[in-house]
Amino acid sequence: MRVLLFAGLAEAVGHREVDFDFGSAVGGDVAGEATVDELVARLREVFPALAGHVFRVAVDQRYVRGDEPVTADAEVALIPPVSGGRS
Amino acid sequence: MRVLLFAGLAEAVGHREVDFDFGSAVGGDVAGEATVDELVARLREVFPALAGHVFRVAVDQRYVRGDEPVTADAEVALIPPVSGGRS
Amino acid sequence: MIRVQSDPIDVVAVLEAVEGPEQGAVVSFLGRVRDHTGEQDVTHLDYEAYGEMAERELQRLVDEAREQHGAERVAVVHRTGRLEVGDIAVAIAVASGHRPAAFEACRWLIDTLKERVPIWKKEWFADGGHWVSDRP
Amino acid sequence: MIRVQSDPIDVVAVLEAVEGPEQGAVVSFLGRVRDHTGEQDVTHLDYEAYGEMAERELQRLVDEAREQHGAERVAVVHRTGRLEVGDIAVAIAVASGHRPAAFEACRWLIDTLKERVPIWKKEWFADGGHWVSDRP
Repeated sequence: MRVLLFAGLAEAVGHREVDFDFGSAVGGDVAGEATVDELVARLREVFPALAGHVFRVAVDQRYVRGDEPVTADAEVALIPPVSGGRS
Repeated sequence: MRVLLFAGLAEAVGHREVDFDFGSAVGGDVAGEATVDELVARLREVFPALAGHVFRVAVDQRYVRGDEPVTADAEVALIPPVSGGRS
Repeated sequence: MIRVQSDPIDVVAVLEAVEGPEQGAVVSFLGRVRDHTGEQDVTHLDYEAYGEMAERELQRLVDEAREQHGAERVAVVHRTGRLEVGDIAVAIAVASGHRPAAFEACRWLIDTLKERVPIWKKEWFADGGHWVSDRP
Repeated sequence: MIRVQSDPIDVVAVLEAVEGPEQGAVVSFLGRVRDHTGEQDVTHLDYEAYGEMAERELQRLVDEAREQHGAERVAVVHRTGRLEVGDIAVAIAVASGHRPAAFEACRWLIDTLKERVPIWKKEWFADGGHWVSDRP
């Protein structure tokens, strides 16, 4: 699974993209089984630098909720708050 | 006194500008005495084609109220409703 | 930049007139000649202005936009004479530090311009023209 | 026209992209790089985008602006990479038949773009940079 990181998150973790073996991380075939929340929990274990950062998750370039499923072949992106509303 | 007319008002009256002898019309020296309302009443007598038309009055290129004074050397303009708010 | 003119409006010049290093937000309004009004096809428009007063009134509007509506830099140009479908009749640009003020001042300017600035529009259809202010 | 690009934004092309004979009102927003944020002098900015998703998300916004906010023609271009003071970071143009819809849709688009489209801004001061989203 490709996991993309951006902006402050990429700097915190030290990677802009990681190839994350989510299937073996949750112990087997995750197709249709794992949720976005489960993936995020696992990513926070593997990358402690995510602690304290808030982000939304996009799967295949669309924002998803935490209870939606995510499959091993997805492109996952962690989306920190975007550029803000001040200008 | 120069009285300027525009758009539909100019077409109704048949003049874009009239030299109006307001001083003699009200019977003598009007400086500081006549009001805009008095001038408008007199203009409506002299130009019956103004009947049914609404307009604001500008004196020396500024909108004025009916109770403000108007002098014989003023540039008076009759301002029909402007181009409207639809586009 | 405050102008009432018969020449075509240079939109780039209007936008450049409000550029400034402190203004992060630029909101502009362009009023173009539509090809219809209601059900009727518009062939062209004529705009007539009380030119000298129109520029003075625009200046008063711009002052008010700066003092009361958060505009920092403003440009307003209104065209007069015969305009064809697609031509720009009016262009307003407002620059402010932040976007809420720029949006609000630009909206206030075009709304108030259309109430107060002595410029009249005659719409021409295939069967004749009428002053827009003639209609209730 | 929906683009996320590193090249400078051509504002004339953005405005021309929304021209149409039925659209009498064009409202545009330009976001420029300010020379300061609060009390601090800004030297330049870096914009980073999740480019492919950003364009898709912009397309979703434009669809929503058309379906729910009265926009008829829309163009949105956001720049990425290093921008200097005065550069245009984002340009939006909305054309509608009448101005209330054009103003409302343009305002909705820039507000929502800044909440939803995955583009991040790093502000650089004399003593270093920070991602704007890092600050509460």
